[in-house]
Amino acid sequence: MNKALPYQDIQTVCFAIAAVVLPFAAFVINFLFLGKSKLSGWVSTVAILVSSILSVIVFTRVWNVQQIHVKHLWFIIGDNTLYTGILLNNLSVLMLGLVSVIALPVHIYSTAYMKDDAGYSRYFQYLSFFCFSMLALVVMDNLILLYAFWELVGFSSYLLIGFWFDRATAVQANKKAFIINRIGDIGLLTAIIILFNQYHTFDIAQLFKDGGLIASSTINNGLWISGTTLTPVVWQYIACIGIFLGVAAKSAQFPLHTWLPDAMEGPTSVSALIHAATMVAAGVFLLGRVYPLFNEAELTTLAVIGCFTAFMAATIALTQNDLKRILAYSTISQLGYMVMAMGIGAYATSLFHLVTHAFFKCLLFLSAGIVIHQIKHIKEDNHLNIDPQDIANMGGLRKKLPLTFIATLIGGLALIGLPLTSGYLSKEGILVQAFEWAEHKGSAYMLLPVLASITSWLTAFYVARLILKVFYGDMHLLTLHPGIKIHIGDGGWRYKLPLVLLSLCCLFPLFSLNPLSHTQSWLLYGLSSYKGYTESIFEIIVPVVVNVLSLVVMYYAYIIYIKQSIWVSSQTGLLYRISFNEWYIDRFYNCVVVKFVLALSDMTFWFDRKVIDGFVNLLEKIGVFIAGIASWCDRYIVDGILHLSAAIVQAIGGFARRFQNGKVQYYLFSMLLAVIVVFILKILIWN
Amino acid sequence: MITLTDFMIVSAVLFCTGMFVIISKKNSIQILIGIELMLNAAILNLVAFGKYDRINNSGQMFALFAIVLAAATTAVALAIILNVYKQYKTIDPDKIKQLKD
Amino acid sequence: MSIVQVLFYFMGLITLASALTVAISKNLVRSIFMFFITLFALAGLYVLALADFVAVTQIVIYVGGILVLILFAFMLSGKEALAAAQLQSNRFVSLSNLPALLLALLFLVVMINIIFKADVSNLQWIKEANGVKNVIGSNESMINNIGINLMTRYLLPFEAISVLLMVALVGAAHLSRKEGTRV
Amino acid sequence: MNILTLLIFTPVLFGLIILLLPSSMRASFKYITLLATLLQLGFSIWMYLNFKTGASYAGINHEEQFQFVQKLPWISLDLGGAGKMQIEYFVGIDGISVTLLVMTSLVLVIAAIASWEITSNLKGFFALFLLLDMAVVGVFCALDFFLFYTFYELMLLPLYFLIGMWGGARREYAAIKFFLYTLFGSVFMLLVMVGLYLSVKDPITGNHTFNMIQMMNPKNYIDGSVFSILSHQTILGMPARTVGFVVLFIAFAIKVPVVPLHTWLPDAHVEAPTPVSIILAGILLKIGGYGIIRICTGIFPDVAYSGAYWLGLLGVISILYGAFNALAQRDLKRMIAYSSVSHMGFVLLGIASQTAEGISGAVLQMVSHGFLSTMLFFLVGVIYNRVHDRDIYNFRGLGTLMPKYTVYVMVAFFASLGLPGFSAFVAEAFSLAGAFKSHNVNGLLPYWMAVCGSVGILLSAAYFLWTLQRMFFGTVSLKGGDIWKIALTDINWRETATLLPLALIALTLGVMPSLVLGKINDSVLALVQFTQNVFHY
Repeated sequence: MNKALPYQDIQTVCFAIAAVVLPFAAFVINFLFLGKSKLSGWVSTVAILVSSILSVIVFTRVWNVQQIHVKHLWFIIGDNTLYTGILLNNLSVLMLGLVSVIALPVHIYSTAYMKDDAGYSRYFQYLSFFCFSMLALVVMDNLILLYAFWELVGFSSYLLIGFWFDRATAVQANKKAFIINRIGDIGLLTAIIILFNQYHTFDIAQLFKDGGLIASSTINNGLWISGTTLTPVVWQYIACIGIFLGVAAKSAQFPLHTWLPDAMEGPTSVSALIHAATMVAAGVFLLGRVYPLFNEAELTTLAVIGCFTAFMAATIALTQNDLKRILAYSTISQLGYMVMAMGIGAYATSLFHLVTHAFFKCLLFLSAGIVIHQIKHIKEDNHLNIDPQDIANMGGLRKKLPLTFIATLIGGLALIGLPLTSGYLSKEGILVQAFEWAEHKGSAYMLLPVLASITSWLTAFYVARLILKVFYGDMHLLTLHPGIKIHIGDGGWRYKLPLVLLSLCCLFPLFSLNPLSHTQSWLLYGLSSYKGYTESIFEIIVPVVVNVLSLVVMYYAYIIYIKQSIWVSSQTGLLYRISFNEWYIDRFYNCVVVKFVLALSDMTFWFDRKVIDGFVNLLEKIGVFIAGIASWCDRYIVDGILHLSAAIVQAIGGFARRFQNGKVQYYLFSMLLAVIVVFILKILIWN
Repeated sequence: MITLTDFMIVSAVLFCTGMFVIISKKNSIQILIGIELMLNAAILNLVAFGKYDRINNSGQMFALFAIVLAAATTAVALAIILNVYKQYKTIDPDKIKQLKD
Repeated sequence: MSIVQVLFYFMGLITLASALTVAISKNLVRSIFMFFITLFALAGLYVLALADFVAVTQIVIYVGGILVLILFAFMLSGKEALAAAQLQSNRFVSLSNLPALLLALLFLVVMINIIFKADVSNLQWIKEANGVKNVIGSNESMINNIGINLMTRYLLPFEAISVLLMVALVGAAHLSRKEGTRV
Repeated sequence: MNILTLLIFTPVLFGLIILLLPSSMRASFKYITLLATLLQLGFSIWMYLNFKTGASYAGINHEEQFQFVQKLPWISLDLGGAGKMQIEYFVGIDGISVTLLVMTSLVLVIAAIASWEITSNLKGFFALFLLLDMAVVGVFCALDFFLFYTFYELMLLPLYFLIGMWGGARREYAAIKFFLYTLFGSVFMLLVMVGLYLSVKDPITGNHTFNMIQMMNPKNYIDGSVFSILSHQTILGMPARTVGFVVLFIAFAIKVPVVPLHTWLPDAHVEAPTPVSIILAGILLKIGGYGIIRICTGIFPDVAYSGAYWLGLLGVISILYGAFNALAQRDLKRMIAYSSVSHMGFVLLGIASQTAEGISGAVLQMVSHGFLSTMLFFLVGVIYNRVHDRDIYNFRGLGTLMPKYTVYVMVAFFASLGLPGFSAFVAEAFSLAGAFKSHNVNGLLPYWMAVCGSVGILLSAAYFLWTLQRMFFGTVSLKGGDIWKIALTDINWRETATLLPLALIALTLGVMPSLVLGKINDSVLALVQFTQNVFHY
C-alpha cells in the first residue's frame, strides 16, 4: 500500500476492495459450506447488497474528484516487476457502481426465480463468482490482470450459460460462447503482449493516461516508436485488431456476435445480468480503457463495424419469434451503437449509452423472465408441449401481468429512445454526434449516421412488435388450446421490487434534469472533457426526425399486429429469410470454419498416423529389411561362398572321380597322355 | 654300318607297340606281353649303347639285370593274374575295379 | 649295303612285324607264339649289337623261362580261362582302341622326333669312347669281360638281383598255390 | 549426509526393502512406496524452503553458486598418456532445478497413490517404480555429464518394463516404440558426451572432465579440439558444435516431445498404466525441457543462439500441430497426450526466445504442466478404472452421475486451457510475451511466432470444451448402460486426497507465480546473460 495516501483514500480503496471481494467471499462460502442450502441465495444477495452500497460510496468519493491508484508487488519475472493493484478513476468507479447496482436487483429477482431449481446453490455460486470477476475487471490497474478477469467473466458466463448442463443445447451454447470469446481473448492477449513489448509495462495508468506512454509514442516512417523500442507499424495495427477482436467477442460485434443469441439458453436472470447489462458491456469498457491507442483510421473502422452490427442485429430482431432472442439481438444492436459511438469519437456518450442500456435491457430481460416463467407455469399446469419463449403463443398479457407490462413498456420505450427515458438521452447523443462527425469527415461517411437512424426505426418496429404481440391482443394459447387453466400473476415482492427499481432507473431524472437534451447529463461531464459540437443544427433536427419517424413506425406495427389490416410482405421473401436465419452467419461458420478446423485436425491426425508414424514404421521396416538383407547375405553370400567353394571342390572331385573308375588301363592311358602332352609341349616350346 | 639311330628307331616302334598292347588289350596276359615288349625295347637300347663301353660293359650288364628282373616280375605277375582269376573269374582288368571309389 | 645291314633290317623287320602281330592278334595263343618270335628276333638284334651274351641270356631266360611260364600259367589256369581268353573280340581298329592307337602313334612320332634331334652318334660320351677306343670291336668276345665285371664291379647289384629273384620266385609260388592249401 | 544424495537414494533404499520382503507382505508395498515418496517430498520441500535466492546464488555457469552441492570422485582411472579419467559424483541445484525437483517429488507421491490400481506382480512394479524415482530425481540434480547420462539411461529401463508389463493391449508395441525412440536419442548423446569430454580440460587438475559447468566455459576447451569454439572443427562438413547441439537437442526433443519426434507419446500414454502415464507426462517430458535449458543452451549457447529460429519454429509447430491432433482424438487419454505435445511446445518457444520472460515462462510452464498433466491423467485413470473404457463417444452426461469428479475435471481442463487464476495462464502468457519480445531484445524470433503460438491457446479451448460438452454434459447416456451407471461412482476419499492438492497447487501457482518465479529468476537472468555474453570470448 502506498503510504503517501491520505486516510480518506485508503478507506476508499478498502471499500473498493471490499466491494470486489465480498461476492468472492460469498462464492467461497457457498461453495464450501452451503452445499444445497437455500441460504446460499441470501448470502450472495447480502454480499452484493453490501458491495453495491460500498460501490456507491466509492463512486461518490471518486467521481470527478480524483484518481486513486494503489498497487502491490505481485511477482518479478526477469527484469520486469508485475504489480497487482486497483485503479479508481471515473470510468472504473462508474462501472463498479453500475455492475453492483444492477447485480443487486438481479440477485433479489433470482432468489425467487430460481427457488425451485435443483441447482439453486450452484446458481448463486456462479453468480457471485461472476460478480466478483466483473467487479475486479473494472477496477484492475494492469492489462494482465484485466485480461485475467476478462477471461474469468467469460468463464463464469460459460458456467451460467451451461447452468442446465443436462440440456444439449445449453452445453452447445456455452461451448460456443467460450470458444468465440477465446478468439477474442487471443486477440486481446496478443495486443497486450504487443503493448508489453512496446512499452515494457502492463500498467494501465502509465500507458493510457494523458501524456502517458501511448500518447508519447509516435508512428514514423512505418515504424512505431516509443522510447528506444522500434517496431514495424503493422504491429500497432495488429494490436488494435487484437483489442477489437476482444471487444467484438465480448460485446458480440460482427463477426463474433453469434454466441450471444445462443447464450440465451441460460437462466433468464443470468441473461439479464451478464448477457445484457454487464459482461457484454465489458468490451465497450475495454475500448474506453484503451481508447488512446486507436488512431483516426482505426476508429473509423470501429465505427463502421459497430454501425453495421447495429443494423444487422436490428434486421434480425425483426423476425425472431423467441422472446429472449429478440432481446439478445437488440442487445447486439445496442452494443453496436456503443462501439460506433466509440469509433466516431463520442467516447463519453458511448459509455453513457452503456449505462442507460444496462438498466433498460436488464429491465426488459427481467420482465421477459417473468413472462416466460408464467408461460412455463401454464405449460406445466396443462401439460402442454409448447416453447414458453415463443411470442407466437403469447398475447393479451397486460391484464394478467400489469406491473410487468408497465416495466416492459418503460424498458421498450427507453430502448427505442423516446423522450423522457434514459435511452433517449444517450441514443440521441450518439446519433447527433454521428451526424456531426460525418459532416466533418465528408459526405461518404453520411451513410453511417443514416444507417444508424434506420436502425433506430427498426428498433422501434421490433420493440413495438414484441410488446404488441406479448401484451396486446388475445392469448394465442387460448385459441390454440381452448380450455386451459391460466393462473398467473406478477409474482411476489422479489419479482416486483427489482422491476420497480430498474424502471425508475430507466427514466431521465437519474441522468439528466433536462429530459430533452443529452448534453446536460452529469455523466458526460464526468467522463471526458466533452465539449460537443456546439449549437449544431443536428442537435434539433435529429431527435425530432428520429422520434417522429419512430412513432410512425410504431403505429405501423400497431396496424400490422393488432389491427391486422395490412399484411406485410409474405413470410417467404428473400429479405425475410435472411433476417429469420440471422443472415446465415452461424450456418456459414458451422459449414465453413468449424468444418475446416475439424477437417484440418483430422488431416493433421492423418498426417501423424500415416506420415510421421508411417515414417517411423518405415524406418522400422527398413531396419527389418536391412536385417533381412544382412541375414540373407549371411545365409547366401557368406555361407554361400563357403558352400560354393565346397560345391566347386565337390564338382571337381566329382569330375575327377569319374577318372577313378578302377580301370588300370585307363589310369595308364591318362598318365601316358599327360606325359605325351608334356613332351609335345616341351618340344613346341623347345623349338 | 648299323647306326645307333637305327636301333633306337626299332626300339621306339617296339616300345609303342608294347604300349598299345598294354592300353588296348582286355586280357591280362596280353598286357603282360605288352610289358615284356616294352622291356625288350628298353633292353635293346641298353645293348645298343653298351657297344661304347667296352671296359665296364655297363649297357650289357644292365640289360642282363633287366632280363632277369623281367623274368622275376613276370613270374609274380602271372601268379597274381592266376589269383585274380580265381577270385573274379575273369582276367579282364576293366572288370576288376574294386579300387573304384 | 653290307651283309650286316641287311641282317639288321631283316631282323628288325621280323621283330616289328611279330610285335605288331602280337598287338593285333585276336588269339591269345597266337599272340604268345608271335611274341616268342619277337624275342628270337630281338636276340638276333642283340647279336648285331655285339652283345652275344645278352642275346644268349635273352633266349635262355625269356624263351626258356618267361614264355614257358606264361604258357604254363595259361594252361594251368584251366579251361575257363582259356575260354574266357578266346572270347576276346579284338579287332585292331575298333572304337575302343582308337585312343590307344592314337596315343601310341603320338608317342612314336615324339620319340622318333627326339631320336633324330638327339643325334646320338655325336653324343659327348660316345665321342670320348671312340677317342679312347672304348668300343667293342666286331670280332671281340665280351663274355670274359662280363664275367669279371659281374663278379667285381657289379657284384652288389648282382647279389641284390639274385635275392630279388628268389624273393620273386618264392612269392610267385606262394601266390599261385591253391586256395585250400593255405594254412 | 548431503540432502541431495539423500533425496536421490532414498527410493532405492526403500526399493531394496521391498525386494527383500517376502511376497506374502505384498499388501504393504504400496505403503512403503508411498512412504518413500512422501519422505522425498519432505526433503524437497525442506530444500525449497532453505533455498537461497539472490544474484550470488544464480548457478548456471558458476560452480560455486550451486547449492546443496556434493562432489565426490567416482571413477578416477589413470590412463597413462591419455591423462586421468575424471568422473565425479557431482550433484547440486540452482534455481531452475529446485522448482522442478519439488514438482517431481510431488508428482511421484501422486503417482504412488495412483499405483493403488495395480494388482499384478506388485513387488516388481514397486521396485521398478522406485528405481525410476531415483533416476528421474538424479537427472535433475546431476551436474556431471556422465552422472547425468547414467541417470538418464537408468530411467529408460524401468519405464520400458513398466509400460511393457503393466500396460494396455498394445503395450509391447508402445514400449518398444518408446524405447527405440529414446534410445535413438541417447545413443548419439553418448557420442557427443564423449566428444565434449575429450574437448574439455579441467583448468585445475588439467584432466579431461565430464563436469557440465566447466563445459559451459569456452576457456576450458582445448585448442583444436572437436567442440572448441575457436577452432571451428567440422563433422561431415557441418560445424562440429552445430552437430553436437543438434544431436543433444534431438535427444531431448524426443523427450519433450517436439513434433515430429512425438509419436511415441500418444502410444506410450495410451498403453501405460495410470501411474506411469503420470510420471511420463508429469516428469519425463520436463527432463527434455530441462535438458534443453541446462545442457543444449548451457553448453552450446552459440549454437542455441544462431539456431533459435528453428527451435522457435519447432515450438510453434508443436503447439499447433499437437492442438489440432488433440482435436481429432476420441480416446480421452490420447487427447490429453496430444495436448501435452501442444503445451510443451510453449516450453520450447519460451526457451528459444532466450529472454528472461520466455525462459521463466517455459520453466513455469514445465512446473505447471507437471501438475496439470498429472491431474489429467489421474482423472482419466479414475474413469478407466471404473469401466475400462476411455472413448469419449461412449460417455455422456457424466456431470450428473459424478458431480465431484466433474468439478475436478473442469478444474483440470480449464487450468490446462490457460484460464487465468491457474498456473498455465501465467506460464503461457509469458512464454508468448518472451517470444514476442525476443525480436526487439535479441532479434531471434520473428513476431508472428508468438501470434501463432497464441492460436494454440484457442485450439486448446476447443478440444477441452468439446470433450467437456461431449462427455460430461447433456443427459446421461452411456455405452455400457446400467452396468456402467452403477460402476461409475463418484470419486472416493483417496482420489480426492490426490486431486485436491493438485488443484490447489495449480490455483496457488496461478495466483502466486512468485512461488516459482521468485526461485528461478536469478538463474534465468544469469542464463540469459550467459547466452548473450558467449560471443565476447
